[in-house]
Amino acid sequence: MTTPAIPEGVKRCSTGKFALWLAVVGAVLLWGVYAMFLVWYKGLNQTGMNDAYGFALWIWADLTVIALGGGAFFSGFLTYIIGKKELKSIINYAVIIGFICYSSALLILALDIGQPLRGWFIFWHANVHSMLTEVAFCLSVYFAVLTIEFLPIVLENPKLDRIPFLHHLSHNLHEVMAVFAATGVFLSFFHQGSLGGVAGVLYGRPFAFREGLLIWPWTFFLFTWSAAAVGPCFTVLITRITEKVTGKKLVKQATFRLLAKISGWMLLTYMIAKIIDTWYWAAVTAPAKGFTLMDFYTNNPVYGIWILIAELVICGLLPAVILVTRKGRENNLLLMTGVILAVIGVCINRWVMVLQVMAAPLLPFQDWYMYMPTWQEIATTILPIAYGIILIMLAYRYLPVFPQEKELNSGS
Amino acid sequence: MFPFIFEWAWDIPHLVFMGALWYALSIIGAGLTYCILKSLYDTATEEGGESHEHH
Amino acid sequence: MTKQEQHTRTKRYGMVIDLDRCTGCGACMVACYAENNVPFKKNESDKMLSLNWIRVFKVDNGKPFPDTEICYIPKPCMQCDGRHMEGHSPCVSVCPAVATDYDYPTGIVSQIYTRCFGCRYCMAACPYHARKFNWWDPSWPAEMEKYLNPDVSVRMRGVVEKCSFCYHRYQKARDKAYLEGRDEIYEHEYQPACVEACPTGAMTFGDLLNPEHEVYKLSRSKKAFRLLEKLHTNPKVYYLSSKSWVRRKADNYLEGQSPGQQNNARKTETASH
Amino acid sequence: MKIDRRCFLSLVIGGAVGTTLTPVPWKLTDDIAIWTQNWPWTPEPEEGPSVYKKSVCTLCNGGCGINVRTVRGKAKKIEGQADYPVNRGSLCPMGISATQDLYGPARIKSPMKRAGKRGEGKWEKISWEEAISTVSKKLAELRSREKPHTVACISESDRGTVAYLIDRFLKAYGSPNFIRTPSFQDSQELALYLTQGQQGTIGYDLENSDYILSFGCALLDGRGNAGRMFSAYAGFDKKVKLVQIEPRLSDTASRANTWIPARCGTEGALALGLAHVIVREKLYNKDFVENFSFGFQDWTDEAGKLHKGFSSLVKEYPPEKVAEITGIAGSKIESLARGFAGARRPVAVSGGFGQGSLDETLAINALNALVGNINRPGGIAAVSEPDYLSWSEMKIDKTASNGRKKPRADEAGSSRFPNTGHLLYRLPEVINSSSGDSPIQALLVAGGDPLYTMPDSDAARKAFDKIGFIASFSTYMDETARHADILLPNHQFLERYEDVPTPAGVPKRIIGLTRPVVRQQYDTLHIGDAFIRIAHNLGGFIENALPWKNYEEFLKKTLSNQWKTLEKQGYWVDPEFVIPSWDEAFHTPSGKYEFYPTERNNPSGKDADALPGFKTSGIPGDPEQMPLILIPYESIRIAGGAVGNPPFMTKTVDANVIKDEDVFVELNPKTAKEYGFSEGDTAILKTPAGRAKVRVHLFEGIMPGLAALPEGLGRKAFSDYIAGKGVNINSLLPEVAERGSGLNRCRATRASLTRA
Repeated sequence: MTTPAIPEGVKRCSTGKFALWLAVVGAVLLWGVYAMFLVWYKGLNQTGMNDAYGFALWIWADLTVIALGGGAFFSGFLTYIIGKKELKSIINYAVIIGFICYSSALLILALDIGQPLRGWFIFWHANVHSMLTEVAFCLSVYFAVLTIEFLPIVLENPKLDRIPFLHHLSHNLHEVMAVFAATGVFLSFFHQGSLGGVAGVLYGRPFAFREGLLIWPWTFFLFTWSAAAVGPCFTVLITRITEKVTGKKLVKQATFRLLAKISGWMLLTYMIAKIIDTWYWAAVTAPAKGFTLMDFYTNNPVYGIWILIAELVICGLLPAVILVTRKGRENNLLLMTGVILAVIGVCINRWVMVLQVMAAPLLPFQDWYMYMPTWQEIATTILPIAYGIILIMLAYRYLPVFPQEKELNSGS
Repeated sequence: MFPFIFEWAWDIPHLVFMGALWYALSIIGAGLTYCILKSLYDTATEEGGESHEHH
Repeated sequence: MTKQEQHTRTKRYGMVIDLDRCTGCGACMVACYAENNVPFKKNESDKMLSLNWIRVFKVDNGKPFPDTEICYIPKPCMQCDGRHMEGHSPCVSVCPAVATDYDYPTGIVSQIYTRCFGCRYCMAACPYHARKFNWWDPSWPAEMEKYLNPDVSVRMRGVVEKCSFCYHRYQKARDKAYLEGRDEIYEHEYQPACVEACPTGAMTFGDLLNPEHEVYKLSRSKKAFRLLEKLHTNPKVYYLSSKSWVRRKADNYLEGQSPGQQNNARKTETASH
Repeated sequence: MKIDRRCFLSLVIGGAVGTTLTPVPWKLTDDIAIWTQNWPWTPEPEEGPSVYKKSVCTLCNGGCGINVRTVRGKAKKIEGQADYPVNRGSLCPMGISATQDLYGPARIKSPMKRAGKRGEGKWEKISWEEAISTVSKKLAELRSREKPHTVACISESDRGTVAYLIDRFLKAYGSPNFIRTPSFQDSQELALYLTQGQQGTIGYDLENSDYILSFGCALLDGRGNAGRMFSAYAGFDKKVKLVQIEPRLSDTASRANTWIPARCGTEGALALGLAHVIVREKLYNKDFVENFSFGFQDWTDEAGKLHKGFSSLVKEYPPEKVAEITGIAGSKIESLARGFAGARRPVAVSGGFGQGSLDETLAINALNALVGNINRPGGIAAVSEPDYLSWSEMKIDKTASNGRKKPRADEAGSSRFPNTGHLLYRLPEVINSSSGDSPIQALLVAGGDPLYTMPDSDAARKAFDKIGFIASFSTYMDETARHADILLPNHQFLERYEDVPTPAGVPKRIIGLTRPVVRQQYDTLHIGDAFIRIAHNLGGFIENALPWKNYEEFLKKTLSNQWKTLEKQGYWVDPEFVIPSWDEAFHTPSGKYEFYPTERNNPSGKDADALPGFKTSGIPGDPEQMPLILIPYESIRIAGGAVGNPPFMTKTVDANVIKDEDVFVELNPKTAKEYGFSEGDTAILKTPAGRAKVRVHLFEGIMPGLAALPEGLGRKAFSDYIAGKGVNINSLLPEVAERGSGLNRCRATRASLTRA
């Protein structure tokens, strides 16, 4: 008799049901994989990008998943460095979500570059002045850290755990996890920031350009901050979705509320900084280059001032206020509203900092540039979602992800 | 990553960037090496007969 | 140090385009295609998918018939000196792989096609859309490969390319001067294909720092201006126009601002260099 | 050996670590780097020393000197020849792109005969022997039936050795039908003959003029000789004034000092209005008008009949009246007239409204006469043919002489159009209206792409269908070649010898030499050789008329005096060419410049039909049904002639001219609003000659009520890089022949634009 693959003491659905769902999501995954190979084989002409849109949907997806994956580093920071022990019940899942986000980001990057076979030139011929170089280095090293953080969870699978070496390895990794987490926080700070820097340093693009501190534009800090603020929201959101889907309680309410509270304060402070930044940019930076604020929000079919209001108020200040107030956090509906709005807010921010930057005309005789992604781009952007779901399904089924699951569901 | 390319020149930004990079990499490397060695040691010092369990 | 020696050290090659003389014929574009092995497709009507190292824009003054005026603006790579005039051009500073570089001796922004891996960050950075991406594999139907210029390498799919001020011509001129024991190359020895092809003589090219070169005087003329000067990209492509409405098309102005003010600001910047 | 798990793991891990320490992965990554830099399908041009070769471009009749860079026998780049007396280094984008024509997909690679139906595009490769003998047999058969006059030959030029050779061949063969394709040259040559009594072309000394009054001539948009015009424009200093009269802000108009948007087709009236002011205010050159002109004042002929003079004619065109016709304010007309007459070296240039009617050309020419700027620097001069083509008259047989005496199939030189040399546009009507056999049995297309360039394409195609035998000598698979029965492809101009006499409009007498700068690429044959070989096949007098071994021998013998110079510098300037003074210049019946062209074909005998009065703009179509006026416009980036755009040229065309397959019709925003169109809308454009799907582009620079389409699009053949894009404007234009001259008088038509 071999060891069961499913962790002890938890209930999981039948293999048949599991396989069925796996097949459904797998079909979506295959569609994305097909599109991915099309792009690799035929080239980037398969996309809706053009010379005005060097960056488009993929880069947005990249920035967004990394911001949302920020839950991993920030929860790690809170758990291992600040010492918020309550978060131990969710840190495993945060790491898995982060792992999914970052691996997706790397996959999308591999698609997005015109010469994937030369992708390693970014390391080989590194230009240390480029924000993208900073991103590449920190991203890949941090992904290694995430993998290391993910490893002990994988090794806790009952079958693997039976192997003594792996058992010890898992244990020892856990022991020094704080070191890795600290390194991860350090790396995350820089790559989240340099992703913000990617747009902020573009002094030829008045819509994106920001003044800054030393070599880092304000967007550097805003991106790190917003990722730290919204990453945990995304972790909460995904965990709650997982609870809904599995029909089980996985993490204590208190943990959610704690995360939401921290997120809320982060978000509130971020929004204050962001609003000051926007005001300074609209009043000083852009006019110095001959632009008024409304130049960026008129004369085009999409980007009206609504997008700024949506980002700053509806998906910024509003969720921040919900999450910092006790009532907001304790009302389940309000909590989830706040979490979802915050996630949407960061998606809008990343969209604006990528797509609207490309869209806004610079020379007075040019028009707004519009862009429509092709199905190949959309499919390859959905691909990571399908991959993420599959990985979560596998992790949930075979790994002891939620230490409180047994305790919380013992009644049923 | 490596100062192998022909136009490479060491300057302050390079030192800062590469310094931070190698610092992070060495911590990760040291941590991993420690874990692996420790685990090997732990495995070896445990009850001896376990190494051929599945054969 | 004598003036002559100074020029041997550092040049800032630049272009002056007289918009009053440009008829919009497109010879510069075609000469560039031929010189630089720029590929083509069956449908080139989407200009954002069309490889053009220099593109001529048709701009009008917006006035109704019969007060309408049009002006053509040829736009190659601006070969920006960047903020602070030290080669920190928008694109060079962002390239993660040093695939585009600012050549200090000439001020020309290069592109190393074999090193570019196609991240397109430089395209996002360039406010002039001077950078073009090879979305497709280049192909030359029938026997058109025969006309390809051996001095310029053919680009592959997935890399960025752009105007190089025909740098290969500079190299040739430099080699020739070296063989003849000269330190200096003559003004006429190094001229980009577009300038050479301009049938109305609207384009002038040379060293902006050399008082003997025509561009030196022209770039300092009252009629001279550059595109989007307020971004402080410091382009080395200057334009001349006697029409104020054309000047207004070259940069963004807030209400009440006029092109004149800007020009003075730029002059001091140039002078301080 | 037993491999347990630990051993296996150690092996794998050890192996992996070991491999990273070897050079293998580094070598592999390096290989990948190199590999991605050298895809096998990314071409690597062969290096070698550059050799520059001088030649002359013949893609259009402009005749610009070129300098071709070749490397290892391959043409790489075409530049203007700096010292060439026509274009002086300037070259249009079409000329620069000619390497694409040379190596491009439009080339016909060998002689072929039709394998399917006409125009189906199915061909069978044949040998040159078969091709030559097929044509010879057809021609011999027509001659044996005493029908040599049913053979016609279409050519783009009637000058130089190739045209001479073909004409000589036709003479010996017995056909009067050497037909030159129409151009603005026709009316200018006719006007020159009628006013100055000289055969030749009008040379405009634009380089030395200080006031150029262009009646819609698309000087900077590619008309006539783009390279030369660009170089002239480059030389203009601030004192030179360029005035452009046309209803659309063309590139020429945009570069002009003054743009006069006169109504479409009223250029002649404006010229008369200007003349009115000049005469009224006595601003004309009295010496010239009084001593060297005829018909300025009213005059009495030998029979004692009183005729109206030019000064009486222009009395009928006071500024107020002309203002009403043209839409240009009277005061503006007056100031324009004063400016023109007051300039030191003014010149009025015709050639705007299509090929130009004779009336219009005469009226414009009269302005040059009024200011006395004829045969003066900065003015106009008659340029007669150089005399190097003076081979002895040949003997011809009876069949040939009978055939020669037959009237031309295009009715040029007939009693209807006695002074006109060529009237290709008459051909469709003549053929389509003939009962029984077509008056043309065999057509040799030696140049041009008539099926593309002729107005009313449907009628032209119908006529061509009636012609039993069509041979095309075209280098490229153009529309006419597609409809031919047999193809005898000529060398591309970069592969062949040819002399290029002074291009029309240039006031000099020169010969340029087109010569092979690369070896011939395909199984083609010089058109001159093809005719010589056909002549030799036909034998007898025809063979004797073309006694040369090949074209090259004929060319060298013809130009034996100039050959050395031509070889060396690529061109030869006639040192003996002097522009005669006024007392020697005019060979009209009166011996003077004739304001009243007495030789003009004038069946009615009325003064009003002899003098160039303004009748009507004559735009065909019913204004009720078709409220708009459609005009073609020339674009320097779209070749409108026989040779279609190479890919480079099309690549330069803006997205509001061609988008995907659609062409944009330019409309004034006011007009667009009136008819409910906005930018980019799809619409159906209807004219009396045809209909087409177009898209709408709003342009402030076009007169309200007009619609404009570019020339050179809508090709059905050539290459995939131009065929199928847009609409052939010629197919929308009805043919409107001028009474008396037969010339196409109007390249505009009424049109309607409706939603698609």
